[in-house]
Amino acid sequence: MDLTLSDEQKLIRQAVERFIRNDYSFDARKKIIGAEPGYSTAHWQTFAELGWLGVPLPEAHGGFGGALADLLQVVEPFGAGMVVEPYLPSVILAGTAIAEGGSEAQQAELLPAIADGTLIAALAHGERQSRFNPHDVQTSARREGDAYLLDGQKTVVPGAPWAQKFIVSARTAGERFDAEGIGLFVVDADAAGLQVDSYRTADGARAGNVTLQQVRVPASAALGDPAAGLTALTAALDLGLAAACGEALGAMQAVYQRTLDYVKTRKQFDVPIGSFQVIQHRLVDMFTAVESSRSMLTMLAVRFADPQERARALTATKVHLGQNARYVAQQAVQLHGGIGMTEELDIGHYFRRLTLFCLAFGSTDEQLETYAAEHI
Amino acid sequence: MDLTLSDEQKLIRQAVERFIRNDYSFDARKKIIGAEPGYSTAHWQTFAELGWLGVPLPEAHGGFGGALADLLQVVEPFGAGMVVEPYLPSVILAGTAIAEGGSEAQQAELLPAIADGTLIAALAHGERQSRFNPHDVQTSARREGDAYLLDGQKTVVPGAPWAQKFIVSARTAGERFDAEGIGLFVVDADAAGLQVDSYRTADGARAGNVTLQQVRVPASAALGDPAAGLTALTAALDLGLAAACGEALGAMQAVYQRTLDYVKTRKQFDVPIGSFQVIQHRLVDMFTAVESSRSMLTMLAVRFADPQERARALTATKVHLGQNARYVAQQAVQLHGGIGMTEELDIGHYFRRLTLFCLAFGSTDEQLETYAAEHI
Amino acid sequence: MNVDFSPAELEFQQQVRQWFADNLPADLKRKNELGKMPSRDELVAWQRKLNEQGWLAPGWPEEHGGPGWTATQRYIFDLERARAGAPIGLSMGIVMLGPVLMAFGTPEQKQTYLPRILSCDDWWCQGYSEPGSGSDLASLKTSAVPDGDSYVVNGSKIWTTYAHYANRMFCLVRTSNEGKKQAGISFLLIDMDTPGLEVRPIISIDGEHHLNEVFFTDVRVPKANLVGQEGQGWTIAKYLLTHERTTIAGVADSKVNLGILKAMAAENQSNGKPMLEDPRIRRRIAQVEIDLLALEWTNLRTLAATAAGKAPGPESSNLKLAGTAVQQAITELMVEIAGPWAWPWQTGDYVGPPELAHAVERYNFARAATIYGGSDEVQKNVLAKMMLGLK
Amino acid sequence: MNVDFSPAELEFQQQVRQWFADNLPADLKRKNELGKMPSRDELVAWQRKLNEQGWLAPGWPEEHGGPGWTATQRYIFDLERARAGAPIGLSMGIVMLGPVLMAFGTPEQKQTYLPRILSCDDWWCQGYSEPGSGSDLASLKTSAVPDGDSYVVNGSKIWTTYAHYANRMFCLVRTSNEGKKQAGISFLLIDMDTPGLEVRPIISIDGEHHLNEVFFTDVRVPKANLVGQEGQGWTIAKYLLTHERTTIAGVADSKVNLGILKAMAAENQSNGKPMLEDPRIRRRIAQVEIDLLALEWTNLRTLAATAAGKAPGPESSNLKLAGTAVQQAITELMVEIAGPWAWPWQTGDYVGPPELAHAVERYNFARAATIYGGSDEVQKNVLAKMMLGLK
Repeated sequence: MDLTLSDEQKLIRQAVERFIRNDYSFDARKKIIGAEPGYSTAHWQTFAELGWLGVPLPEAHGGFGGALADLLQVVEPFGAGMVVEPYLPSVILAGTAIAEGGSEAQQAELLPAIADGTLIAALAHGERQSRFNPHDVQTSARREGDAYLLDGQKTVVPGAPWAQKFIVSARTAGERFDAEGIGLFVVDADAAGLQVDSYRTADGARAGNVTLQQVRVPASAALGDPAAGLTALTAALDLGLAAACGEALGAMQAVYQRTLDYVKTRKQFDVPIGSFQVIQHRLVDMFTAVESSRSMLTMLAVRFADPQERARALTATKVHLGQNARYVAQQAVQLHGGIGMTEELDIGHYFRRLTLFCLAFGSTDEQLETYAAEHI
Repeated sequence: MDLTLSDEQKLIRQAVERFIRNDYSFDARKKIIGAEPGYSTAHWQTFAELGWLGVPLPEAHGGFGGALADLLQVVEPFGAGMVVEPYLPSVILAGTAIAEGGSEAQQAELLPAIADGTLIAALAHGERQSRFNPHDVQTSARREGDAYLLDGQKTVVPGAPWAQKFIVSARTAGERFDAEGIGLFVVDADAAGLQVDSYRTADGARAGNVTLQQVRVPASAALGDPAAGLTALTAALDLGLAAACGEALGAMQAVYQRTLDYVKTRKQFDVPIGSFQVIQHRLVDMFTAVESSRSMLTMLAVRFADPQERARALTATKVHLGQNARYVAQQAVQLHGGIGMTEELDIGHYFRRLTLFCLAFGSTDEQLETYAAEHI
Repeated sequence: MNVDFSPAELEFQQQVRQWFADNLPADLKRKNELGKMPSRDELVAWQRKLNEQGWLAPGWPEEHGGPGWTATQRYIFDLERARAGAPIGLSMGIVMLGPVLMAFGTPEQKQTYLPRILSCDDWWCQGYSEPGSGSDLASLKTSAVPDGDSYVVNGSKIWTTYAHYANRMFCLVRTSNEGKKQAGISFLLIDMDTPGLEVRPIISIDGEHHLNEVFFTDVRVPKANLVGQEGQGWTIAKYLLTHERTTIAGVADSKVNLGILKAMAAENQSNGKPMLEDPRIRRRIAQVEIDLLALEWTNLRTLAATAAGKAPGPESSNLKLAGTAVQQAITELMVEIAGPWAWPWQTGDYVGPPELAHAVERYNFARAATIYGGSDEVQKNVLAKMMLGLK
Repeated sequence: MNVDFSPAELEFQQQVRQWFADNLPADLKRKNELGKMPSRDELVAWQRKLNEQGWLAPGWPEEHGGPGWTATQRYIFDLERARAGAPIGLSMGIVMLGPVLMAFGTPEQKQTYLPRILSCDDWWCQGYSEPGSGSDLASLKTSAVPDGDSYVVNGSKIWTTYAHYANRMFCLVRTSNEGKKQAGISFLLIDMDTPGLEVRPIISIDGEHHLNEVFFTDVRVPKANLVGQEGQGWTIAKYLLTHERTTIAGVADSKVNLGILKAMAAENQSNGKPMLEDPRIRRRIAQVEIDLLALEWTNLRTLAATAAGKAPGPESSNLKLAGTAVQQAITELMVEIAGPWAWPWQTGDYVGPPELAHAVERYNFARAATIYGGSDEVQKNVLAKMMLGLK
């Protein structure tokens, strides 16, 4: 039994951690998100040069072919730094959808560009009514000769303002909730009839609603079978959730550590508040929450590749990290007191990011329900 | 707005409290439950003489005609004393079933005897498979001429070993879960074909399983309509639950107070453990749990008589008291440490009694589910 | 036992309900539903309307322009205010300073300031907390040094709610470093436009500007602005803390917000069905509703004790603890309902369903409830000491 | 990363599994399923069988008659032991005294006692706690005064598990009142049949006799029974506390008990359906199962660190905290499933479904898990100090 990192994993982790430490301080990040376009193209270029954008992508197409355990070495420090660059939207979500659903030609065209940072793509699958259910697709793709006409609205698409291409889920057949009949289509951001309404998101990044009105794409824009896109979509969402858990662990560790440091120095009634027993026990509970989350993610990294185990392991991980992230984030604010409630300090930003994590890909509580229904 | 007790309520409460203080110490109780028959016939006589056995029963039949607010003045101190005498089984459950379901003649025959303590009755409605659902009746009552033949088994009947008469729910028509077709029958404990298997219960009292094999009762043994007994049964269970909540509040208050006293005197590391902040906050949470439960019971006392409000108010009360009773009982044991784990001290007995309360008439969690389904 | 309101109280309730129905502006109501703060002008206009009716300061006696209501009437008024969808309003002058001046102020101070609170000509903010003082309020350092007819104030205050709207501040300052730290504190009234006083905004994690830092550099304050005696500041502050507050639990507003939560769940779908039909959501709403019901009756019990003449004690700590827990639980459920619509940040009403778009802001802001006004931890310390006798 | 067991380990696992299948008596298995303690004779017979196989003391090195297993093998063994339905057994001699004697005992002490532990000719109990000492172990008062070749012991011990089964006790006694209270403590071996020693039963709230008080009145103990030096008792006790324990989290048994819980839910109905089909029950089981999965992997991480040569630290506090929480949650759910069948008390198997009839006993007994062996509160104090550096 060996749960230590490989040398390769250690190297990449150290590199990402070094980047966060040196180039992605809270103040540096604040400048990035306060200006346009809302992420750093320079950093993105760095990520590409250091090979990080290729970690989960296939070796045949410019990637590293990494397993989840490799990917976690990138996303955990990213979570600790609250990185806003579109790693999850472009590399993980769109990248996986293409790698899992696309033909060799499509992969060869798109993946190297994602890996070298020249292409930012985004996965547009959510809709006004769908919440986190990828089956609930009302956007339609109607075949017309050699083309498809796409109609509908995709909502809350992370990275949308920056995307040059969207991977859009749309129904080619069947009824609203059917698993069959969903296709994934590669659509240029500047396609006629496509409009992006962009906004900031609570975690400091950006997203948008993508409206498609009679958007015409060639039939070749379908990633694989235009009626069987759900497999690739699910694979993308699975890896997306796993990576989000990794980011959350990084953020939890960071916010726990800051809280621990704070209670050691912050004085009230002439003593550090860390000398109060209720504060001490609270910190112990936070520590336990972080370490237990790390254990669960270790489990996930081991089991993720096993198709028999993946869904169960992933659901359990989301439940556990969601519950612990909520606790750690809330207590971090509580123990920081007033200063934890301000925009000025990083604590509140971790809080917002972890709040969204608790919802991402299905809320903690929804995932618990899923586990109860399907996995006990 | 006036939430204070009436003079009459104060008098009865003081009398019950005085009885518990003077005659129902933990040691005195231990003697009672350790010997046969497992309750004190002398105390039972006292209860009768002081009028307590008549509190919830109709004035026309030897009772006091009291409202829930009156009954609470009896059962709260009873809960604090962990009284094992069959007040709930005989007076509240069987008494209410008779008062709500019986004819004038049946009431006139049975209720004065319950009120003066000469008759102990027990409500036998649960079955092996029914849990707390009074609709789930498999015991049958088959009409044969002027009689009914009862067959089936009634399980976990509180007070069964002491009962001279049972009020038995049995199906005269319909299928297992039907609300219609359930009758209530008055059956003598010494009826041929009736067997009681008695046992002690975790809360120090006694109960039994009642097996009925071809037990013949006259048709006049049916309380009211033999196909519509559920109304009276429900009324009995409603008042039973309300009274159980009152007992639980009394027990919670007592166990909280003992824990508070204990942490002030028990020393560890040369100081009273009540000087540790985590212990202090735990006591505050226990205090809040008790006071909040008292508030809920105040609400119930006000709303119980309103048929539109009763079910909702009762369910909410059970949920709230159940959640708080669990917390208070667990923490009382935890804060007492080893000594709280022993038979010798009263703490563990309160713990067991409150554990059963959490289950009584449908568990806390089941009641929350009911509230969610029917009352929001 | 009797919790029914008397016929006179019921009539009063009807009167209040009708007045709100007739007078509350629709846009103010809408902002309140979304958990958004009205603008200064909106609030002043609304509070002046309340004052015309004589209802702006429910807790004030008639001699000072209040309605002279009983505790029960104040409870009813707050119930109806919330039910109507009206904001609580900014209450520093009304709830905090008013009672202080009535108890400790000179005749001149009362005459000058009380009417201006009611007319909304003065907007008061509270200068208690300082950087570093937190829950240990008595450790405050802002100094007021006598110099002729004035005090010269130096130091800074923090977490000053709506200081950027206020023209006056009442604050605690240190006039002596001798003896116990509580003994050297005085209660001072300061004009916000005094030279040397500077207000800097603090943005909260809901993205809004509620709070400020206030800096004093040689700010000269007339000695006539001292309330009570020099060194009496701590006594005055404590007087306010134990001052009866029938509405600290926030029951009325939580009931309204629970209704909003249910509406959100009814109007939004999951898997093609209204979320309010989902047993999972119903169970969580049920839990909050039951907790709120218990809280309501704890509040009623306290009110009944007050009505029966019992002096209010540390029960307000208990009510605040339970009340804020319910408030936070409601906002947390709003975020759960929002789901993907929790992402858009401060997009106002133009992206997604507006209630959902504001859910995260409300959840974030509600975190303050267990920090300000004495954190949960401090409240429990108080209860352990005062009610349980644990030292 | 690799959590697979090696081929040799997998073969070991198979061997252990097969041995348990061949050797575990059915009635012992059944008692264990019901959470009941076997009798002394049953346990001795079973432990002797294990010892014949060389597996009674998994943590002992080969030179003292142990199997000399790695931490991973011990983990696997415990996994299979639990899966087979075998009880943990009484481990005071094996887990506690054995390692102490190996580290601190004289050659004579090792030679005398270690073989008798393995042969089950000696049954040891532990005399640490005293009335009043609780979690503040160092405050113990039982005195051992030198007198010729003996110590004369006076005082009493409490919470002595299975003292009524034991023929020997290792205990902490006070040999000096000088200096720090920890410094005057010594580690002494006492025969239970020594004159002046009396054992009185304590009945626990599960209705069973697990615990005892032990009274010493002028009990003469040969000085040869001192382990280590006079005054070294505290060091020895602490050595045991930080002694690596791969199984303190109780993962293996909790997995088995979770399986029993599911079977209980599958076999019992509510509203005519197996309770295991009720989403409410499923959700609660899911919560425990997920918590247990996380615990299992925390345990594996600790094990991997041990295997990689890292000295075990205060992680055992963490594992105990989380492990006992899961144990209590499982028994609490058993009570929920039991419903009305929670009422019958100690009726054995003759009333109602036996698993359900024992549910309350198990729940009651499980409360001890967060009290004994360092309460939750003490564990958190330890973690705050040792891991987080909070003082």
